[in-house]
Formats: sequence, structure tokens, C-alpha cells
Amino acid sequence: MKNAEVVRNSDYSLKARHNPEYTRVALFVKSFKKLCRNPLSASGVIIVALLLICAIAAPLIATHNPLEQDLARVLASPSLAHWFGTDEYGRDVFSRLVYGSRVTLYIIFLVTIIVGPVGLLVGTMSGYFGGWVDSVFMRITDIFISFPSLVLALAFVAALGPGLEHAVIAIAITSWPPVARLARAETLTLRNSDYVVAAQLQGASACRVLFHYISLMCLPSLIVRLTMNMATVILTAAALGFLGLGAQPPLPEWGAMISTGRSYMLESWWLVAFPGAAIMLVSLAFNLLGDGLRDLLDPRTE
Amino acid sequence: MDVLTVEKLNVTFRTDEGLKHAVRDVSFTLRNEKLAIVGESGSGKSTVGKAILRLNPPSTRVTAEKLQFGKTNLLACNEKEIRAIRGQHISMIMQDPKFSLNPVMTVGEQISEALSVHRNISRREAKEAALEMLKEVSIADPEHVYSQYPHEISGGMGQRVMIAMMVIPEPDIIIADEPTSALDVSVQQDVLNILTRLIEKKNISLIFISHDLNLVKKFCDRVLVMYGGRVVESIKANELSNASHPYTRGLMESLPSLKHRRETLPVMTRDQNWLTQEYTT
Amino acid sequence: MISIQSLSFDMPGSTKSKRILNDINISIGKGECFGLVGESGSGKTSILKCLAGQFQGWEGAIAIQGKSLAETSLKERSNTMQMVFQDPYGALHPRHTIRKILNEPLAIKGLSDKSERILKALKDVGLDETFLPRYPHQLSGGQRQRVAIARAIILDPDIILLDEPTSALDVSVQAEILNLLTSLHRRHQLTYLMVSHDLGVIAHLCERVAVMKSGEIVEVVSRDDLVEGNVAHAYTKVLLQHALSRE
Amino acid sequence: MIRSRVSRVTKKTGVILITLFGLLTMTFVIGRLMPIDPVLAVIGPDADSSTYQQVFDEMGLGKPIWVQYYYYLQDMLSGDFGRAILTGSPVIDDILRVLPATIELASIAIMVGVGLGVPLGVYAATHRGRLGDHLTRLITLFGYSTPVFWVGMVGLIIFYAWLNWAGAAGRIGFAYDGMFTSYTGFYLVDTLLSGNIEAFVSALRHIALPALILGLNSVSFIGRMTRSFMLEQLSQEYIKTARVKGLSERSVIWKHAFKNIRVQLLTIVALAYGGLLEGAVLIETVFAWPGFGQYLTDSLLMGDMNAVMASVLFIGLVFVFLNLLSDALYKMFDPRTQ
Amino acid sequence: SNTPSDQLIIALKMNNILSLDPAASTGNDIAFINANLYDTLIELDPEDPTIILPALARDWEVADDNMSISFSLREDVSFHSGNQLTAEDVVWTFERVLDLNLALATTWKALGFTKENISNLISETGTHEVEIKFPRELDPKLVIYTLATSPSAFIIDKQLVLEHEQDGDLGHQWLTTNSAGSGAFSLEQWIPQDRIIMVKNAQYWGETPSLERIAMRNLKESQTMRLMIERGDIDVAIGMSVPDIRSLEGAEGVDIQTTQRGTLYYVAVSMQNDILANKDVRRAIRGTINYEGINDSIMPYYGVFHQRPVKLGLPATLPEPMYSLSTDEARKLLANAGYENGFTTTIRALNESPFINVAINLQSSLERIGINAEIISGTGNQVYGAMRDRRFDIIVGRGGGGFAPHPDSNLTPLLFNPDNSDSAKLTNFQGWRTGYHNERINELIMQAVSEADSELQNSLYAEVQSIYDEDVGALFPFSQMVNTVAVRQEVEGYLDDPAAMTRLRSVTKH
Ligand SMILES: Nc1ncnc2c1ncn2[C@@H]1O[C@H](COP(=O)(O)OP(=O)(O)OP(=O)(O)O)[C@@H](O)[C@H]1O
Ligand SMILES: Nc1ncnc2c1ncn2[C@@H]1O[C@H](COP(=O)(O)OP(=O)(O)OP(=O)(O)O)[C@@H](O)[C@H]1O
Ligand SMILES: [Mg+2]
Ligand SMILES: [Mg+2]
Repeated sequence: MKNAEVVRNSDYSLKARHNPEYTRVALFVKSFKKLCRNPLSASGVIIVALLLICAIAAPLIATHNPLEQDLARVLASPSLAHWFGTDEYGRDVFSRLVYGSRVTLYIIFLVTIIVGPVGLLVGTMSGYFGGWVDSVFMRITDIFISFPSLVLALAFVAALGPGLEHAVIAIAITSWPPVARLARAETLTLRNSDYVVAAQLQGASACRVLFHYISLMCLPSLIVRLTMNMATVILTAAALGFLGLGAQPPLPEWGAMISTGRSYMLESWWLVAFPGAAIMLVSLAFNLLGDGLRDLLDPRTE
Repeated sequence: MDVLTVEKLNVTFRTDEGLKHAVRDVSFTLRNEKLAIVGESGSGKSTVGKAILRLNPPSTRVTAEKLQFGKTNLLACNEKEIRAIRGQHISMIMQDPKFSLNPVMTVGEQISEALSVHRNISRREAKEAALEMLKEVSIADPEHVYSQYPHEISGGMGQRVMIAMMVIPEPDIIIADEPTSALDVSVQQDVLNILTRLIEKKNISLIFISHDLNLVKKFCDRVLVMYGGRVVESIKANELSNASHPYTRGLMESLPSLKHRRETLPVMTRDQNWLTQEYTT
Repeated sequence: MISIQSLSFDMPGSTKSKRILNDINISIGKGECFGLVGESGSGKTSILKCLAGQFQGWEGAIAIQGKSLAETSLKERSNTMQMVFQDPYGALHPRHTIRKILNEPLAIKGLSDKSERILKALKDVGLDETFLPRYPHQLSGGQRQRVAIARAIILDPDIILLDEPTSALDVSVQAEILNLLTSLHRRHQLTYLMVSHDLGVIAHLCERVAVMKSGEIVEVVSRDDLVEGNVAHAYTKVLLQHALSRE
Repeated sequence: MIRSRVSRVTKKTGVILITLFGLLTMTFVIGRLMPIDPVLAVIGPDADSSTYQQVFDEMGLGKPIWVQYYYYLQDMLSGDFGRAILTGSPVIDDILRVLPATIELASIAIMVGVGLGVPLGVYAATHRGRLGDHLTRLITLFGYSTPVFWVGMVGLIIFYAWLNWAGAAGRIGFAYDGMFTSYTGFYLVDTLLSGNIEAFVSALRHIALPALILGLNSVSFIGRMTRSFMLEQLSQEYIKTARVKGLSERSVIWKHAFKNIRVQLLTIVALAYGGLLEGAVLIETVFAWPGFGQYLTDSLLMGDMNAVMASVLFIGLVFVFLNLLSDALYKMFDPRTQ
Repeated sequence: SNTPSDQLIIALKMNNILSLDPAASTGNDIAFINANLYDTLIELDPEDPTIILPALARDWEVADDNMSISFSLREDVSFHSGNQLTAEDVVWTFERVLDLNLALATTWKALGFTKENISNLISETGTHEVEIKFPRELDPKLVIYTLATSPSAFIIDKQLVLEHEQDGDLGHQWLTTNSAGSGAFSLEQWIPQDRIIMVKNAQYWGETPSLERIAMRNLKESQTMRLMIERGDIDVAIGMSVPDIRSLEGAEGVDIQTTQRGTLYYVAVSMQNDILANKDVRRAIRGTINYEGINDSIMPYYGVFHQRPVKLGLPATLPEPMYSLSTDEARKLLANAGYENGFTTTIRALNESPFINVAINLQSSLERIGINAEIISGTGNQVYGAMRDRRFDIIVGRGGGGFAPHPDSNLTPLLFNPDNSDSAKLTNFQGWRTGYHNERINELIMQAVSEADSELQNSLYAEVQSIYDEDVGALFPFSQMVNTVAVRQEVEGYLDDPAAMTRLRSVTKH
């Protein structure tokens, strides 16, 4: 006999049998509310929202031109005129931070739109077709996973030459394999699920099954993974910037700001403290958000 | 003699959708007998069982006017006291042996552990008692099974191990939560027989949770029928066929019958009132 | 309609392959309800999976409507044969609305008058159009199983494979589904091949039953024989005894 | 049975070989893609073109790429990784020389990681949803989210410059360089074996801060994984069984639930250990730790292809090895896989 | 100080220390190290580089025809190995440099020495007598300065090295990681990219050093250096960044030594680029460099204000032309050239101070006259590699030798360009790299090199400089390099050498 625990009429009463219809929007709002109920996740949401606002409205928020040098006012400590002080060229650190959010978002965005689809495609195909497709794809991911991502990114940036785009490519190259693995694992559990079998029985092509059935189900966990990945991306980008291989001057990338500010760190703590805090905060926010999303999607295991 | 008295037991879960009142005003007394709790899935049977042992998750609110085991008020017990009761006085057999045994401990360890928690005995003694117990639940080669891991034994055997584990401290009450529903029909009967033999031998009272009305009709003395968290009927097992509550009757009738085949099966219409009406015995 | 001759199947394992079906012979006539009972793991589902094309590499001969199964593509097969699964919770895609679920087979086949067909199928299983925009999680188990059945019949198949369609449901809901299956059978002249572990359920619906034990069919009995206790094999007797004891 | 095991082993070996081959190819691609001119690295910017040509030919860079690839594979397979420009010595010697520094650092770090991470994770899991859990979550997330180089810099200022608790850069005070015999390459061990207590203290002071900072990163990882494994186990039925038996909460957690996650934890620790190599790249830069991470960054920046390829390959091997190891541990410790 | 009083502990970046072989080792750091492991024939006085001091060579004499020099060597010198130092070693050393044809052969080739003619030109005239003939008419000072300042001029222990020869490499492989010198210290341990430990050479021919041991440690982080020297955990810090040096300026217990080096910081443009080949455009760019701002805020401790292609302090050096930032004029010049709307271009610069800082500053200045420049930063290899391939637009760089106190040591590397065709591949000349070709300048340089008369020579050099100014050459010096070292006050006698050959033999600690 079957395990009766599996089958639990969650909504038992008669009333619940005709429960009100949730529209997608309502469901979304509800989930969002639930997400925000946890103070940690909520703060993640707020910080990410702030980041977005900063990036979109950078010219309105920034008090100075982030690139304008003023060699007469170098390394000024935080004051009313320069909230977060100025750097070694007399540029306003606050404004650079604000504009830096654009760089950060740009990196995150690019990496994510590369990594998500690639990982999803490779993973689902690998899991669904199995056999040699799986072997080939998984060997390739194995190879990529065999390197610590920072090392691989370093190697690629060194190979391609420093620069923001190259950093993005390098980070993307290093971060798709875990996504693919996740998608594959999900696909493996879905591949034999009854609804996929049903679709096959109805004559659905592999393509249709992959795109209409499997991808859809992989998405939530993929989104969680990608959100958490964003935190890693920020850190890796910052690390590349720190090692001088990321964004190139005068672009106000946070990691690069730390890297250059480091020389002045002992006297001008603000050069390192603020970008460092920004990286930490944003990365933390994405982690919190990802955590919250995961809680939302899979309340049992975190 | 009343072994366990439950009066107006209420269990509420805190969930994302708000409070969920899973068990409402359940009252019964358990004597030295085999008491069945039946009802469809989600009606709150397991929750009642767990509430007695205070096994519900921490976010659960359990209230009752009375939850008396012998001289102990179970509601007033602290962690330590309830631990002393668990296993030693009241124990519970879980549904699926595949999930209910620790996969990385040998079967024997788990059985002897059940004993050694409560008794101050040596490992050897515990092991011997466990072997003895394995023999009692009709396991042919206790020595061998003792050192096996749960995944190495069959479901029926696993359920016997579960029984051995729960009976070994010689409790006063055993709560069996669908102990056979994961087993094949041919094995089911065996396991039930063993259970019967043991509880009679050791004079144990049994709460038997199931959704199979026909099974409990044969096996138990008395039946509580639950619906929507509420006891809708309490009845002697052998009188089930003439149950008064429409829900109980509906359940009895909607089963397809071999002997009296009907073209269409009677379909029960659920009545909103069952959820609120006080049941009368 | 369906004829299975000396079907054997080895499950290829990582270390060694395991024989899970051994020399199965069944023949089912048009419009017949044929049952399969047996203990868990005896290979009931496996037979259905062989028929449905989920398992490949079996030996023996299977013919459907006289055509060898090995030569029909999955697509062709889907026109004559559909399946209803045991678990109504897993059989429907959780992120598809009922409309989409029922629309998919029609879209794959490229059929027209989709909405009419959908409505008709829904009506057949006793649901109405208000269910269309819902997601599976907004339905009860019985309702889900109805949708699954609707999906199976929407392409007008001749054969429906039923893998324990009610074992996940409460007895009261089980009765509803069984009634539904009976009436569909009558109206559409469907051929059923139904798997269950519950002799009572099988006997209610099917005229003939094959009893399975560890990969083999131990005997095939008719309903009448079953009711009269006219069974030969010891295992069938155990099953029968259990079923009777439940009444 | 034996045959099946043999075939399984062959299959596994095949997989590893293919992975290795892929690693080799990828390192080659990385090495050759570099726009850095390795000749210039050798001769400096001011040499004239005849010198350039001479070195260029010596390095075999004039040959077609597939010939270079062929030679490269040949060299690699025969264990010849070439000489590093950076140091002038065989790369393999270099790697063996810098490795102990990194291993010493990573080992201490992993001890910190396991020692703090596991109890923290278990605590959080058993106090799920309560304040302690939230706090742990916040702490571990902070560990995840802080750029390790930044923490390193701040740590150096606080603990070296202000408090003078920690040593500054390097593995040991400069004055002790070469003042004790190297038996193992691990300074903590070597100084003790040499009986040079002063040097030992100096080594300890130097390793403490980088190891701690590196360790904190893995505390986060290990802690979070422990928590989620633990939660998964705690929701299992057998935990309820254990409670029904009347076991104390401590036995339930440590004897039953924890026992079940040991194997998974081992895998995670192996993984975290590999990840430490990554953190080492940054931490070693900040703390001037003469280890593998620095060697790799230096050779990358230098365009030292031999060194880069060999180091990258080496890291790949370490990861493959760690994977194999955790696989084997899984097989060894989990009765279900036996 | 926390360091032992008989040890000198030095922190520096060892990135560029790749090989200890004197024939191959470019870079100031190695010159510094080898200067303590090896000896040269003659030395320049670090306090006044125009004074030539005897070293291995007791005495030397320039022939009357100015076509050769003969050296008589000290007879009491033995190598660390115990082998006697003889004329044979000296001859072999120089032959080896040209035979190997590695980086440092370039200096000699520029003077006309080649692989083929070297054995005829250099000869032992006695066990302790060496004669060097000139391949062409040369100012003898040039040869003498090269012998004193080139890192290839360290005398090597022939016998020892040949014992370690592999495949006819003249011991190159072995010398990469070992030393075979006669210097005041001998190499005890070199762990590449980690540390170099030297110990006192008790048999040193000169005054025995007072230090027992010198430990050099690789330290890349300037901050850490600063913290450590402040605390006294190191004695000497080399290569600190400016903010850190500045903060040490007033610090207790630490002295800052700043020494001029002959190398120049410049902004160079490529004449291969059609736009930049336009003289007005070049003039505009020359007038867009913020000389004052850069020298005031970026260059302190890296360099001092200087705009001529010949280093400061030589009699030949003309007064500064005083170019300055004048945006308006630059804009006008651009408009003249037909680029009133500006153009886009690239600036290459090393990814380290001060190069990148200057590049960023230049970028923002250029933007003001409508030139949109993208910065491509990278390692030395990437930046100078592109320059060697003549693949660049604008570069912020440093170069032009300048070790010897002679105008030629700047002018030949910076301006000389005898053949401007791509195929000539005169990659060692920055003149060729920028594609700047001026016949007259070539002539003048050649003429001056063979001119032994200082007066005359100086006037030739003066003409080069004014033509260059007039012609708006492709390379705009803005600063002359200074080397800044932080030294603990306990250390006495540490004297940074203008040619980077800082010798530690007379350093003491108390
Ligand atoms: N931990 C919990 N949190 C929230 N709701 C719960 C929890 N446990 C049980 N419930 C709900 O309480 C109700 C009763 O559950 P219970 O497990 O007692 O049912 P049951 O009668 O044992 O059903 P089954 O026959 O399926 O075992 C159900 O509606 C269930 O969804
Ligand atoms: N995908 C599979 N991989 C390996 N073994 C399988 C697989 N599917 C089925 N089996 C094995 O084949 C045998 C028959 O399985 P099958 O699912 O047909 O049994 P069943 O009679 O349907 O059982 P149940 O009543 O539990 O559904 C079982 O022993 C099972 O372990
Ligand atoms: Mg239950
Ligand atoms: Mg089945």
C-alpha cells in the first residue's frame, strides 16, 4: 500500500475545497509579503531596492561628477561637501560609490543573463537526454568545476586582458557549471515524473518537454541559485578589481576603488571603508534575498 | 481502569496561512483495550497521537482540559519528565519502517538503545534483551538481523523491528500510527498478529490509528471516528456496521465489495454541519 | 486489442541487470476492462511502462490493435493509448493551469476546436469550466484525478492504462472516481488495463484479473471466479482472503 | 561481483582520465590565449630584436599551435612541466616548495572552519526560527558576503598595527628566515622540531590572523551546510522515533541526527578545503604569504605560461582528488552505499 | 629596532627578480642584489657619480688615441668559491654577455661590440691585465661608465660556472639561481619570489663588512612595509608607495632617502598613428599635460619635475623649456590641425602608481580639449610589449636608461632611430618604437658619442635638445625618476646608488 502521508489533503474542510482562485499577481503579492515578513529577507529586499534606485537615479543622487578630478582637494576626509570624502584625485567618493552601483549591477546583470540560460540549457539537456549527451556535458562541467572559480576567472582575465567585459566573461565562464549541475539534478528528478511521462505519452517532442515542462520547474530553484550567485559575482568582480584585473580606471568599480584606495588606507580610511562596506552590504543583501527566496520555495530545508 | 484520559484536546498549528485548528475538542478515555482512531487523511488522527506524547513541532499549541496518564498530568510535564514517560510508559509505532529507523545505526543498536535509555544496564544485557525481543517478534535469525542496517531488511521485518523497539521497555500504552499501511497485504496480517500477541502478553493498551475502517473492525475493541479534527463518533468495533453517523456509514459503504458488487458505488455527500455538530454517543 | 506475448524485461542496473518481468502473456479484447493485481514491486507498473514506451529493450511481442508495438512510434501510440497515473498530485504539472494541461495534447496534435474539446472532456469527468484557470494545487485529490482522466480521454484514445488511479485517494473519493471510470467506459467503449493492489477495486471494475507475483503472472481469473473463491494459486488466495476480511 | 567492481573502477578511471585530459587542454588554451608575451617577461622591455628572436625560438613559440599542443601534452604526460620564468627553476619544484605554506595555512583555517562551523550549524538547526538561528544566519551570511581581502586589510591594521597581537606579513619574522631546519615545510612543525621556541611563537603569530580570516569564510560555508543538513535530518521520521524512545535532546541531535550527516559533512569539508585554496589567492596577497596562491597570481601577471599551466593543472588535480576522496569517504562511512 | 643588530633586513617587491645571471638580469632590483654578490672593475661614487673609483681594477689607462683602455686588476681577490680572480675571468665575463645575447647584451651592442668582434676587442694582457679595444671611435667615458653601471659588468667566476654548464649554455641555467661572484656578501639562500639571504664574505678584498647577514624578503604590500618599518620589524623598505612614504616622512626612527635616477617618466605618442603624427596635435598634447599638477601631487617620491630628454644635473642638459598646461592653446592647435571636435584614442599605462595615476590625469585633461581617450592598463609586459610592436597610441611610461652620468645614456635609448622601417625592429630604441625619426638628431648623437672632447660634445647635445623641442618629438618627458627608500635610523651607511648598485658592505647598525 502506498504511504498515506504523502497524500495529505492540505485543505480539508468543505469550504476549502472551493478555495478562492489565486491569480498570478495575487500569488506574487502574497509571496512577496511572506518574503518581507522575515526581517532579514526584508532588509535584503530593501538594500537591493536601494541599489537599483542608486543605479537608476545616479545622476540625481550623486553630489558630484564621479570622474571629475580636483587635484587641489585630494584625500579630503568626509565632510558636508564630500560626504564620504575624496580620493587621491580629489574625486568625490560618495558619487563614485553611487555610480559604482551601475557597474555592479551591470556586471551582475550580464553575468546572470549569460549564466542562467546557459546553465539551464546545458543542465536540462544533460539531465533529460542522459547517455552520451549527459556524459559530454558533465565532463565539461566537471572540468570547469575542477578549478576554484576565482582562479579560473583570474586565468581567463589574464588571458583576455583586464577590463570590465572580460571580467564579466570570465566570471560567467566560471559560474555556469554549478547552475548547470543544479538544473541537471532538478531535471533528473523531473524526468520521470508522471506529468513529463504524460506529456511524452501525448507525443510531445523533446524540445517541448524541455521548454514547456522541465525548464519551468527548474526556474524557482535556479532563481534562488542565481540570486545567491549574484553575491558571489559581486565578490569575484571585486576580487578581480582588487587584483587589478577587473574594471579599469577611471570606472568607479567598488573593488577597484578598494584596490587603489588601499595605498592610502592608513590615513584615508574612507577610501577603503565605504566601498568595502558597499560590497559587503550588497553581497549580503543578495544572500539574504536568496535565502529568503529559498525559504519561500522550500520551507523545509534551507 | 482508565489508563489515559483525554478531555477536550485541542491542537493548533501556526502556519503561513494563519492558525490551523487541526484537532478540536477530542475527548476519550483509554482503558486496557485496543482503541482505534479512524478517519480520512488529514482528519487529525496522527496529530492526536503525537499530542499525547508531546511530539508536535514547537510551534504547535496543545491545550486540553485533561491529559492524564495514570497519575501524571502530561500537559504539566517538563521536558525531562516527558522523556521519562516516552518509551518507558507510552510509546509509538510509526507508519513506515523505511523512514522511521535511523539508516546509519544497526537495527540492534536502535533496539537496545530504547531499553538502555530508561534502564541502567550494561551493553551486554541490553543486547541480550534486544535479541530476545527480536525472537519474540518472530524474526528467524536474531543474531544476524541485530547487526544489519535498516536498508538491508525488508519492510515487514522493519515493522517488526519497530514493534520490538517500542515494546522492549514494556510500556503501558502503545500508539500505533498506521503501522501496516506501508506493507503488503500478505505481510500486514503477520505484523498485526505479532502486535496482538505481544500486547496481550505484556498487558499493554493500544491506540491504533488507521484509515481503514474494515481493518479496525476486525482488530480493535473500540473505534473513534474522526472527521475534520473532531471525533464524530465513538463506537464499539463490532457495532461499526450499524454506525449512526452518516460519515461513518458513508465510509463503510463506499468501499467496493467483492461479494456484493454494485454497478455504482454510493458517494458520500459531506455535510458542513459535521464540522460543528457535537457528536452524541 | 492488446496482446502481449512472452514479454520479459530486464532492468539494466549499474552493476547487473535485474529481471523484473518474466514471460508475461495477456490478451485483452476491445472494450474489455482488464485488471492487474499483485504485491508491491511485482511488476505491475512495469507492464504499463513497457506498453507506454517508457521502458525499452523488452523481449517478446506486444501488439496493439494488431500492430506491433515495436514498430509504432510514440506519437502514433499516443493516438490510441493514454495513461492515468497513481498519484494525482504528481501527474499534473504544478505550474500549468488546467486549461494549459488540457490544451497541451491538442496543441501537440495540432487539433482545431480546442476549447470545445476541452469543455467536453471536462464535462465528461464531471467538472465545469470554472476550473480552467486554476492550478493543480487549487484542486482536491479527486478533482486532480478527474483532470488527469480528462487529459487522457481528450484525444479520444481507444485504450487507457490506469496505474492505481485511486490508491492515493480516500475511500470516499475512490468511489467517485471508480463511478466515473465505469461511466466513461460505458459511454466511450474504452479498453482499460488497470493496475491495483486492491482486489476489491479491481473486481469492481474489471471482468478479468491477472494476479502477479515477483515479475510473473501466476494466474488470470474472471470476476465470477474471484467472487466464488474459485482461485488456484496460493497467493491469490491470500489476496482474496484479505479482501474478503475487509468487508 | 568482482567483475562488476572492476568494470566500475575502469569506468571511474576513464572518467577521471577524460577530466584530466580536459584540464590539460583547458590549461593549454588559457596559457596560449594570454596576450602577455612570455619572451618579454624573460628579456625585459629594452632588449633588442635579435635577443627577442633568440628567446622566442628557444621557447618554441614559432611552431604551429597544434605542434605546440602536441609537445605540451608529451611534456605533461612525461611529468615535465618545464621551467618557470618567474623563478628559473622547474615548475614542479616551485609548486612543491610553495605548497607547504598554503597547506599549513589552509589546514589551520579548515580547523577553524570545522571547529566553529559545525557547532554553529547544529545550534542554528536545533534552534530554528529563534533568535539564535537568526543571529547565526546573519553571522554566517556576513562571512559569505565580506570580501576576504578587505577583511584581511582591516585585520592587519587592527591586529598588527594597533594591537600588535599578530605578526605582519609572511610566515615568520624576517629575522628567523632560514634560522631553523626545514623538515616538513610547515613552519609550526619545523620550528618545534628545531627546538626554536622563539621562532615557533613568531610563526604562530604570523599564521593566526590569515588563518582565522580564511577560516571564517569556511565557517560560513560549513555552518550553513551543517544547518541545512541538520534540518533535513531533524525533519526525518526516525528522529521522531528516537524521541519516542525517550532519548534526551542531546542524544537525538548528536547520536542520531549528526551521525547521519557526518558523511555529507566530510564531503563539504573536502569541498571547503578546496575552496580555501581560492581564498588563499587573495589572503596570500594581503599577507605576503609565500604560498601557492601568490605563486599563481604572480605567474599569471607575469605571463609565465609554464608556471600558470602547471599550477592550474595542479589545482584541478587537487579538486579531482578531493572529489574522489569524498566519494571514497562516502562509500566508507555510509552503510547504505556498501 | 626589533631586528638583530648584525642583520640587515630589507623588504622589497621581488616580482622582477627573475634571474640572478648578470648577463640576463634586467631591472634595478637585481643590480642591487648582484652589486653585493659580485664586483665590478670600477665603481662610481654614489655621492657624486662623476667620480670614478677603483674596484677590482686597481688602475686603468685610456690609450692616447682614445681607442682602448687597459686595466690592471688587484691580485688579492678570490671568488666565494676560493678561486683566484684573474684577467681570464674578466675577459670571459664580457665575452659571455655577448655570446649569450640576452637582455643585457643590448647595452654593449649599442656601443658597437658584437658577438663576433668581442673576442678580438677584449683580451688579457697578463694574468691581471686586461685590455678593451673600442669597436669604433667612442667617448672612452661611455665605456668606463658602462663598466661601472651596467648590471652585466659583474665579474663572474669562470671556473665555477663552467663546472655547471649544461648544453653549452655557459652556465646560464645554473647562474639563474646561483651566484659566482667575489662580492662582500655571498648568497646563502634564494627562494624565488620569497627571500634572499646573503652572508658576509669574510675573505672580502676590501674592508670586511660589519653585517653578518642580509635578509631580503618579498613584500608587495606597501602598507605592510610601512607598518613593519614603523615598528622596526624591517630595516630598509624599498618600493613603498607615495602615501606611505609621505606618512613616514615625519615618523620617528625612520629616514627617507631620495636619490635621483637617470630614468625619465614620459608621455609618448605613436608617429605611426596618422593623427598623432601631426605636429600640431602633438604640440596640443604636449600642452595638455598637467606638468605642475602631476609633479606636485602624483610624482613626489617617484620623480622630480623635468622636461628634457637628457637627465638633470649634466653639463649638457639645457634649462627646462617650461611647457605647461594650457587648454585653450591646445584646443586652438587641435582646431588648426583639423580636429576641432577632437578624436578618440587610447592611453596605455602600467597598472601601478604613478603610471596609472598620470594616465588618469592625462585622460581627464585630454577630455577637456575634446580628445576622448580610453585607458588600457596592464602589466609591464602588456604595456611595453604593445609599444615594442608599435601598437599603441599614447603611452605613459618610463625609460631611457640613464644609469651612466652621460647624456648618451638617455638620448640613444630615447631618441636615436637609425632605421624607422617596421622591418628594422629596433625594439630596444624608444625612438623606433614611437616611430620618431629625425636624421639630424641621429647624426648628432652618433657624432657626440665618438667625440671625446667634452666641450664640443656638450654643444652637440644641446643642439639635439633644441631640435627635439622645436620638432615636438614623440616623447614628452615630464619627470625624472627618483628612488625613495625608507631606512631605519639604526642603520648607518646605507647609501642608495644612482645606478641602483647600492652596496651594503659599509652599512652598520647600532
Ligand atoms: N506540523 C504541522 N504544521 C501545520 N499543519 C499540520 C502539521 N501537522 C499536521 N498538520 C495538519 O493537521 C491536520 C491533521 O493532520 P494529521 O497528520 O493528524 O492527519 P492524519 O489524520 O494523520 O492524516 P493521514 O491519514 O494522512 O496520516 C492536517 O490538515 C495537516 O495538514
Ligand atoms: N526505474 C527503475 N529502476 C530500477 N528498478 C526498477 C525501476 N522501476 C521498477 N523497478 C523494479 O522493478 C520491479 C517492479 O516494479 P513495478 O514498479 O513494476 O512494481 P509494481 O508492481 O508497480 O509495484 P507498486 O505496487 O509498488 O507500484 C520492482 O522490483 C522495482 O524495484
Ligand atoms: Mg497520519
Ligand atoms: Mg506501481
